[in-house]
Amino acid sequence: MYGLDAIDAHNGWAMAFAGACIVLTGLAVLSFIISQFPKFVGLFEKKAQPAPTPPPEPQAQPPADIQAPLEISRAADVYGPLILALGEEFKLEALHALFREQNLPHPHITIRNFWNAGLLQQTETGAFVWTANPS
Amino acid sequence: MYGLDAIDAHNGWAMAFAGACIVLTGLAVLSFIISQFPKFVGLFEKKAQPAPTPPPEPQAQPPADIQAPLEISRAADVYGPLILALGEEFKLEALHALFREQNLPHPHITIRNFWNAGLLQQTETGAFVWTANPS
Amino acid sequence: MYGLDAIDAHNGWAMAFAGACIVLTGLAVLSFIISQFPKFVGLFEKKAQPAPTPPPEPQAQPPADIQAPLEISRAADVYGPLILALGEEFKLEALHALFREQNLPHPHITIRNFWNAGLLQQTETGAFVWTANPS
Amino acid sequence: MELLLQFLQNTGYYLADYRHVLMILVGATFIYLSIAKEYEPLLLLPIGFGILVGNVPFFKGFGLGIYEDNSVLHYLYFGVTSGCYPSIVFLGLGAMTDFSSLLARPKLMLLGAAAQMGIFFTLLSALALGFLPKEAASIAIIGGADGPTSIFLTAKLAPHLIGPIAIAAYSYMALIPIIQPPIMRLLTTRSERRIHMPDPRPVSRKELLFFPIVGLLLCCFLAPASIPLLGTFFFGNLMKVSGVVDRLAKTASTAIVDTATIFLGFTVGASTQADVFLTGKSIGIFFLGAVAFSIATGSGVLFAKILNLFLKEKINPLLGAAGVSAVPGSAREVHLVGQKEDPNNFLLMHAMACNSSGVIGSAICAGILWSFNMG
Amino acid sequence: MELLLQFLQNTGYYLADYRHVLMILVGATFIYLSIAKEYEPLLLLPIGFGILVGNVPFFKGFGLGIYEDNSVLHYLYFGVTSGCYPSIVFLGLGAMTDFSSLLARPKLMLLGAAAQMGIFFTLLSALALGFLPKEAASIAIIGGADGPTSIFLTAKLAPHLIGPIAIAAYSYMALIPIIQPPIMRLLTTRSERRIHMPDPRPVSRKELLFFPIVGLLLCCFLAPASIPLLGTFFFGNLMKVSGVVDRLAKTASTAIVDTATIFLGFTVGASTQADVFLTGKSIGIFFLGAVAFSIATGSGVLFAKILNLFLKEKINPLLGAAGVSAVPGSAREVHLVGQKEDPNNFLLMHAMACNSSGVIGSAICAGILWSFNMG
Amino acid sequence: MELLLQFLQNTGYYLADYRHVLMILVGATFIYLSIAKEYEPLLLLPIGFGILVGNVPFFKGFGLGIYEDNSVLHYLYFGVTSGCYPSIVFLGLGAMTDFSSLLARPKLMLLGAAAQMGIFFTLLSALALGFLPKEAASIAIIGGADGPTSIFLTAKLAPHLIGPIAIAAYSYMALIPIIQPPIMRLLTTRSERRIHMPDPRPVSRKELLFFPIVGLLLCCFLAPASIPLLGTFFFGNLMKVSGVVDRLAKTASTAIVDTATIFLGFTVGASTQADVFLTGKSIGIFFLGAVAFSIATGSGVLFAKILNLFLKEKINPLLGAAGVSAVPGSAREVHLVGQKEDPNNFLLMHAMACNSSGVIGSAICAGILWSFNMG
Ligand code: NA
Ligand code: NA
Ligand code: NA
Repeated sequence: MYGLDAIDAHNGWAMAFAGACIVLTGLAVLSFIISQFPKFVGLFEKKAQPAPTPPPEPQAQPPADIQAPLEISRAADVYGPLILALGEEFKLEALHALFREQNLPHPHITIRNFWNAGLLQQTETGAFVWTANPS
Repeated sequence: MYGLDAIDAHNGWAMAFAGACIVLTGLAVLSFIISQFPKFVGLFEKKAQPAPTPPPEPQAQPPADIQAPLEISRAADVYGPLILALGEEFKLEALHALFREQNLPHPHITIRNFWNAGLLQQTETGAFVWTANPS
Repeated sequence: MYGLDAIDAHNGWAMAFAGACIVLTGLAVLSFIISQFPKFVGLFEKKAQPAPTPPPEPQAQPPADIQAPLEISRAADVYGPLILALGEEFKLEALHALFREQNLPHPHITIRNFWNAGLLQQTETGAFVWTANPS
Repeated sequence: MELLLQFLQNTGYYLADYRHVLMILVGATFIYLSIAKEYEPLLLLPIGFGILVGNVPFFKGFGLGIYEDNSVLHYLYFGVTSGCYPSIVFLGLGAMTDFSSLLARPKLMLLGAAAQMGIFFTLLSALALGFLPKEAASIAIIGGADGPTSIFLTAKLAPHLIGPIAIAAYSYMALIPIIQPPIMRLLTTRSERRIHMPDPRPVSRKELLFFPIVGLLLCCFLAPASIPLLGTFFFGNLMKVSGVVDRLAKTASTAIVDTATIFLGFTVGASTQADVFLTGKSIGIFFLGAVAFSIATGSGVLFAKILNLFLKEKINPLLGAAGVSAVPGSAREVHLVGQKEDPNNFLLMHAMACNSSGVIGSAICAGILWSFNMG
Repeated sequence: MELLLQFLQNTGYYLADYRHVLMILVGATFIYLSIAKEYEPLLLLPIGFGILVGNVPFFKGFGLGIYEDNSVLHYLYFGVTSGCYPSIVFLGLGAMTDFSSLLARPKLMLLGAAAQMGIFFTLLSALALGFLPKEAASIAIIGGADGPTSIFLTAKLAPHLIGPIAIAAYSYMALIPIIQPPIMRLLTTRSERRIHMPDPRPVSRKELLFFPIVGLLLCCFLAPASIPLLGTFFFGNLMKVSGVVDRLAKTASTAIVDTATIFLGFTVGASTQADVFLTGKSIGIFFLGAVAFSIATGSGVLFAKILNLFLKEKINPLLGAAGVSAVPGSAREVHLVGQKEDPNNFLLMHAMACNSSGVIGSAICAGILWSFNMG
Repeated sequence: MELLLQFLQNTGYYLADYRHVLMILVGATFIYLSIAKEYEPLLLLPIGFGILVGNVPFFKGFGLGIYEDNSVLHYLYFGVTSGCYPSIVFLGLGAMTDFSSLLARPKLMLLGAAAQMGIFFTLLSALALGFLPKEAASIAIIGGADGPTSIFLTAKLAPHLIGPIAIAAYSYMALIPIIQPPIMRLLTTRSERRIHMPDPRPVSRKELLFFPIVGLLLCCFLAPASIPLLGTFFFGNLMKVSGVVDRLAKTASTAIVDTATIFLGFTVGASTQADVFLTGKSIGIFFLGAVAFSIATGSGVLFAKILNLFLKEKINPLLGAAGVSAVPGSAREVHLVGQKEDPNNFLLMHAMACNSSGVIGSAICAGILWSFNMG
C-alpha cells in the first residue's frame, strides 16, 4: 500500500498529530516549570532558613580577584566550541584569525588568559590544543 | 512459624553459633599469621641473600631531604579522611578551623606542605580541593 | 594415532605447507604495497592539489626551535623501552649507568631533556619514573 | 594443494562482488570526511572503519559475521540491539551537558520541541512510501538528528534497519554545514538574522540541581518509553551538577562514554554488511532522512517566527535550526550564519540551549513513537 | 483522538498511585541527603536517582521495566543479579585499601571479627520474625555494613529482596553518624575513650606483598563461597602493592570501580519498583537492619573491652565500632568521638585498620551464610 | 555441631589434595617472577593470582567455580571463551602501536612472516604426538608468541585447552630473555651480529593513515577469519594516527585495554583449576610450546640470512628473532644481544618493526588455522 491510503490504513494522521501535540505540550510544560524555578527556589530557601537578613547565596558576588577566573571560564564556554571547529590541533595564528574574523574583543588578552588558565596548551610538535577541562 | 520455634525449626542456633565461631577463628588465625610476618619476612630475606652484613632494606632510613615528603605522605594519610569530611570543595578557613578544632599541630605549616606536595589544590572558583593521589 | 601416520591422516603436511605459503605471500604483498606508499601518497597529493609550487608538507622541516622537542620525542621512542627494563621506578644513577653501559651519547643532556619534556618524573619517594605519554 | 585451493576459494578476493566494493568505498568516504574534513570524527571514523570491517567478504556459518551467533562482532553488537549503548552514551552526554543557558531562558525549549515536527512529517512520508508503521517510525526519528536515539528506537522497532538508519542519521549530521545554512537563510529575513539575544541571567546551583529531577519526572511520566534514554541522561546530569560525586561524573563523561561511543560506532558500521544493507529500502531511507532533516530545520525556524508574533522580546529565528539536537554541529552553524550578518551577534550559547532541549525532545518523541507501535 | 486518549491512559500520570509517590519521595530524600548533607554521596546519589527512575509508572509487558526481559534496565541490572558488580567493586576496593596499619597491629583484626556478631544475632531475629532461612541470612548480612557484600549474598540467596536489603544497608551506612556515637558512649567509660594508641610500626614492602596472598589462601580455604568477593579484593590489593602493574591498579581504582559503582547504585535503586518494594517484608527488613547495625557496633565495642581484660597494652574500645566496615564512615565517627574526649587522641589510622578487617570479616560471613543455605 | 562439621568438610582445607598445592605453587611462582624479576608483570601477575583463586578447592555444583554456570568467575570468563577480551586487547594494542619504523623499511615485515614458521612446524609435531587437529592448531599458535591470539584461537577450536595453552604461551613469553639469546648467537656469526641498520627515513602522516586501512583490506581479505583480531587492531591504530579522535584513542589505550587485560589474565589464570589443568596433555603442550618458541626464533634468524643472500643492503639477522611478536620483550633482547657485540649498534627501533609485523603475522596464522579447522 502506498500514498494516502497507506497513511490512513496505518493510522498515520492520528500518530503524527498526537505525537506532535504530546511533545509540544510536554516541553511547553517543562519550559513553564523551569521558568518558575527562581521563585520556587526562593520559596524553598525562605522556608529552609527563616532568618531573612543574610543573603542566601553569599558567593553570588565573588570578590574582584576571583572574578577573573570566572570570566575566563565563561569565555571558555563561549569560545570553546568555536575553537573546536579549528580541529584538535591548530596554530596560534589560526586562533588569532578566528578571533579577528568573528570580531571578538581583545584576542591577545583572551588567548593569554586561556593560556594561563591551562585551557590552551602547546603540544610537543609546537601546535596548540584546546583543553575543555584542564586537569 | 515465628519466634523460637522458627529458629529451632530452621536450625538457627546452630547456624548462628557455627557462623560466629568460624569467622572469629578465621580472623584470629589470620591475625596471628600476619603478626608472624616480620619474623617470616626476615627468614625469607636471610635465605634469599645469605650475605649478612648489608641491611636488607636500605631505603628504610631515607636521607633527611627525602624525609619531608614521607612525612607529608604520612600526614596526608592521617588527615585526608578528615579533610574529606569537609566535602569535595572547601575554603581554606574551614580547613584551618578543622585543624585547630582537632588540635592538630602547626596547621599553617602542614597546610603549606600539603600545598607544596600537590595534595591541596585550588579550583578555578577559588575553593580548595584535596587530591589524595596527586598526579 | 601417532607420528607420521597421524600427520598424514589429518592432512598435516598440506595444512603446514599451505599455511606457511599463505602467511608468507600475504605479508610479502603487504610489504610490497607499503613500500609503494611514498609514490602513491605523492600521486594522491598531486591529484588533490594540482598547484605544483607549494611544498605539500610544509611541516616536514620544522624551524630550529621546534626541532628540539621532536628530537626528544624521537630519543624517547628509542630509549623508552630500554628504560622500561629498569622497572617502574628507578634511581637516577641506574639510568646514568644504563646510558653509559649502552654507550649512548651525552647521557646528562639527554636525561635533562627528558626531564624538561616531562618524560622523566620524580615520585614522592625520590625515585624516578618514565612517563611514555606525558600529560 | 586441494586445501590451498579450498582456502583460496574462501578468501575475500574470491568471495567479493561489486556490493562489497561499493560499501568499502562508502566506508572510505566516511573515514575521509572524518579525518580530512573533521566532520563529526567521533562518530564517522568508528562507523567508517566499521563499514570496512563489516564488508570484508567471508564464508558464512562459522561465527565470523556480525549477524552470526557466537561471533565476537555479534557479542559487541549486542549493546546496540539491546539498546544498552545508546543508554550509556546518554549517561555520558548528561554528564557533559550544561543546562544553565536553557534554565536562564526557558522559552528556547519550545524551539527544541518545534524542531521535532520533522519527525512526524517524515512518519507520514515513510508510510506513504509504503514502509510498515514500525519501519516508518524508525525512519522518522532520523529527523530528531540524534544518533543514539535513532539507533535505540530502531533497535526496538525495526532491528533489520539499524544499519541504514544509523548511517543515514550520522551522514546527515555530518552534512549539517551543507544542509542547514541554505534553509536558514531561505526562511529568515536579513533583519531577523540580525536580532541580538541579551546575555542570559546567572543561574543558581539549586536550579541546576532541580532540573534533572523535575525533567525526569515530567518527561518520563509523560512518555514512560523514554525512560531508557532520559533516565540515564538526567542521571548523568545530576552527577555532574551535584558536585558531590565528581569522580563518578568524570568517569561517566570520559571512560564510559568513550567506550560506548567506540563500540557503538564500530559495530553499527559493521552491521552494514553489503547483502543486508544494499536494498531498495536503504535508498528510501536516505531520501527520507534528507527530508526529515530539512523539515526539522525549517519547522524550528518557522516556529520561532510564529513565537515572535506574540513575544515582546523577539527571538532570533535562526535559533530554531539548533533545535534539531545534532550537538554541537547545528548550534555552531546557527552561530556562524548569525555572525555572517552581524559579527557582533553571539548566538552560540543560546543555540546550545536549543540543542540540549532538542536532545530531550527527540528522546521524548522516540518514547512516543515506541509506545504507539508497541505490541 | 482515540490514539491520543490511549496514549494518555498509558502515561505515568494516569498510572501512578500513592505508592509511586511514596517511593519518589524516598528517592528524593536519598538525593537530598547525598547532596545537602553529603552522606555517602557515591552510594546514595545513584541509588536515589535510580529509585526515581524505577518508580516512573509504565505499562507492563513491553520491555521497559527492570523486571522485564529485554529492557535496558534489566540488562544493566544483570550485573547485580549475577553478582558481578559487587565482585568488580571489591576489585577496586582492594586496589584502594592500604593494609599497612592493620599489618602493624594485627590484634585489631579481632575487632573486625567481633563486629560481625551483629550478623548472627540478626539472623536469629529474622528467623524469629518468620523470615525463611535464605531471607534471614540475606537480611542478617546487613549487619556487616557492607553494601556490595549485602547485595552479593542477597542476589545469591533471596534475589526478590535485593531492593529492600540494599536500601536498608545503604540507609544505615549513611546514618552512621547518628546511630553509632550514642552506642559507643553508652558502652564505654570516659577513661576508656581516652586511651591513646601508640603509633603503628613501619611495615615493609614484603609484608604488604605477602598479605593479599596469605589472606586469600586463608580466608577462601576457610569459606570457599567468599571467593567471588575476596578473590577480586585481594587481587586488587596485590596489584596496588606490587608496584609493577601500576597502570592496571590505577584503572581498577578509577574507571573500573566507578563504572561498577554507577551501575550498581543506579540499578539497585531502580529495582525498588513500588509494587515489588512496598511490602510488609520491607518494613521488617528496615527494622532488623537497625537492630543489626546497633548490635554490630555494640559487639565490636564490648569485645574490645573483653580483650582489654587480657591485654597489657589496652586497646581503645571505641575502635570496636569501626569493625562494622562502613568505609570510611565508621572510622571517622570513632575518631571524632575519641577526639571529643581528648583532642590529642588520634584514632583514625587504627580505626581504618578495623574497618578493612571488617570488610574481610563480612565477606567471610557472606561466604559462610551462603554455604549454610546452598542447595 | 553437625552443621559446623559439615561446614568444615566443605572448607578448602578438607577438600584440598596435592594437585591444588602444586597449582598454588605454580601461581606463586608466576607472582614471584612478575614482582621480583619483573618478567612481563602485566601478564604474569593477573594470571598468577588467578591461578591461586582458581585453585582454592570448593564444593562443586553451587555456582562457585569458573566452569559452573551462574558463577561470577564464569561470567567474567565469558570474555575469554567468546573471544571478546582478545579482540578488545587488540583494539588497545592497535591504539598503542607505532608503525612508522615498519613503514620506513617494509622489508622487515618479511621477518615477521618468517618467524611464524615455528607455528607450522609445531602443528606437525603436535599431530605427530597424537593431538587432534583442532588441538594441534591451538598448540601451534603458541609459536606466534602472542598471548591474546593464542587464547582467541584456542577459545574457537579447543576451549578445553585454554588454560594450559595460555599458561604455556605466557610462560615462554616471560622466559624470552632466557630462550632467545642462545639461539640467536648459535645461528649468527659475530660479523653478522655487528651489521648496522641505517636510520629509518621519516614517514609522512598520510602513510600512517593509509596503513591501517590497506592492512585491514589486504590481511582480512586474505584470511577473513582474522577479522576479530585484525579488525579491532587496525581500528585502534587508525584512531591513534588519525589525530581527530584523540579522546577515543586515549580511552582505548588506557581504560579499555587495562580492563580487558585485568579480566583476561585473572580468568585465564582461574581457568587452570587443578582437575582440568593437570593432565598429560598439559605436559605435552608445555614441551611443544618450548619447541614452537625455539623454531620461531630460529626461522626468523635464518630467513634473514637467506634474504641477505639477495639483498645489497644487508639486514642484521638478529632482527629475525624479533619477528615472534612478544612485544616488546623480543625486540629488547635483539637490541641487547646486538649491543653486546657492538655498543654502537642500535637495533631497537628496527626490532620493534619486526615485532609489530609479527603481531600481524600471527593473527593471520590464527585466521588460517581457524579456517582450516572450521566445521
Ligand atoms: Na533532536
Ligand atoms: Na563488615
Ligand atoms: Na607473532
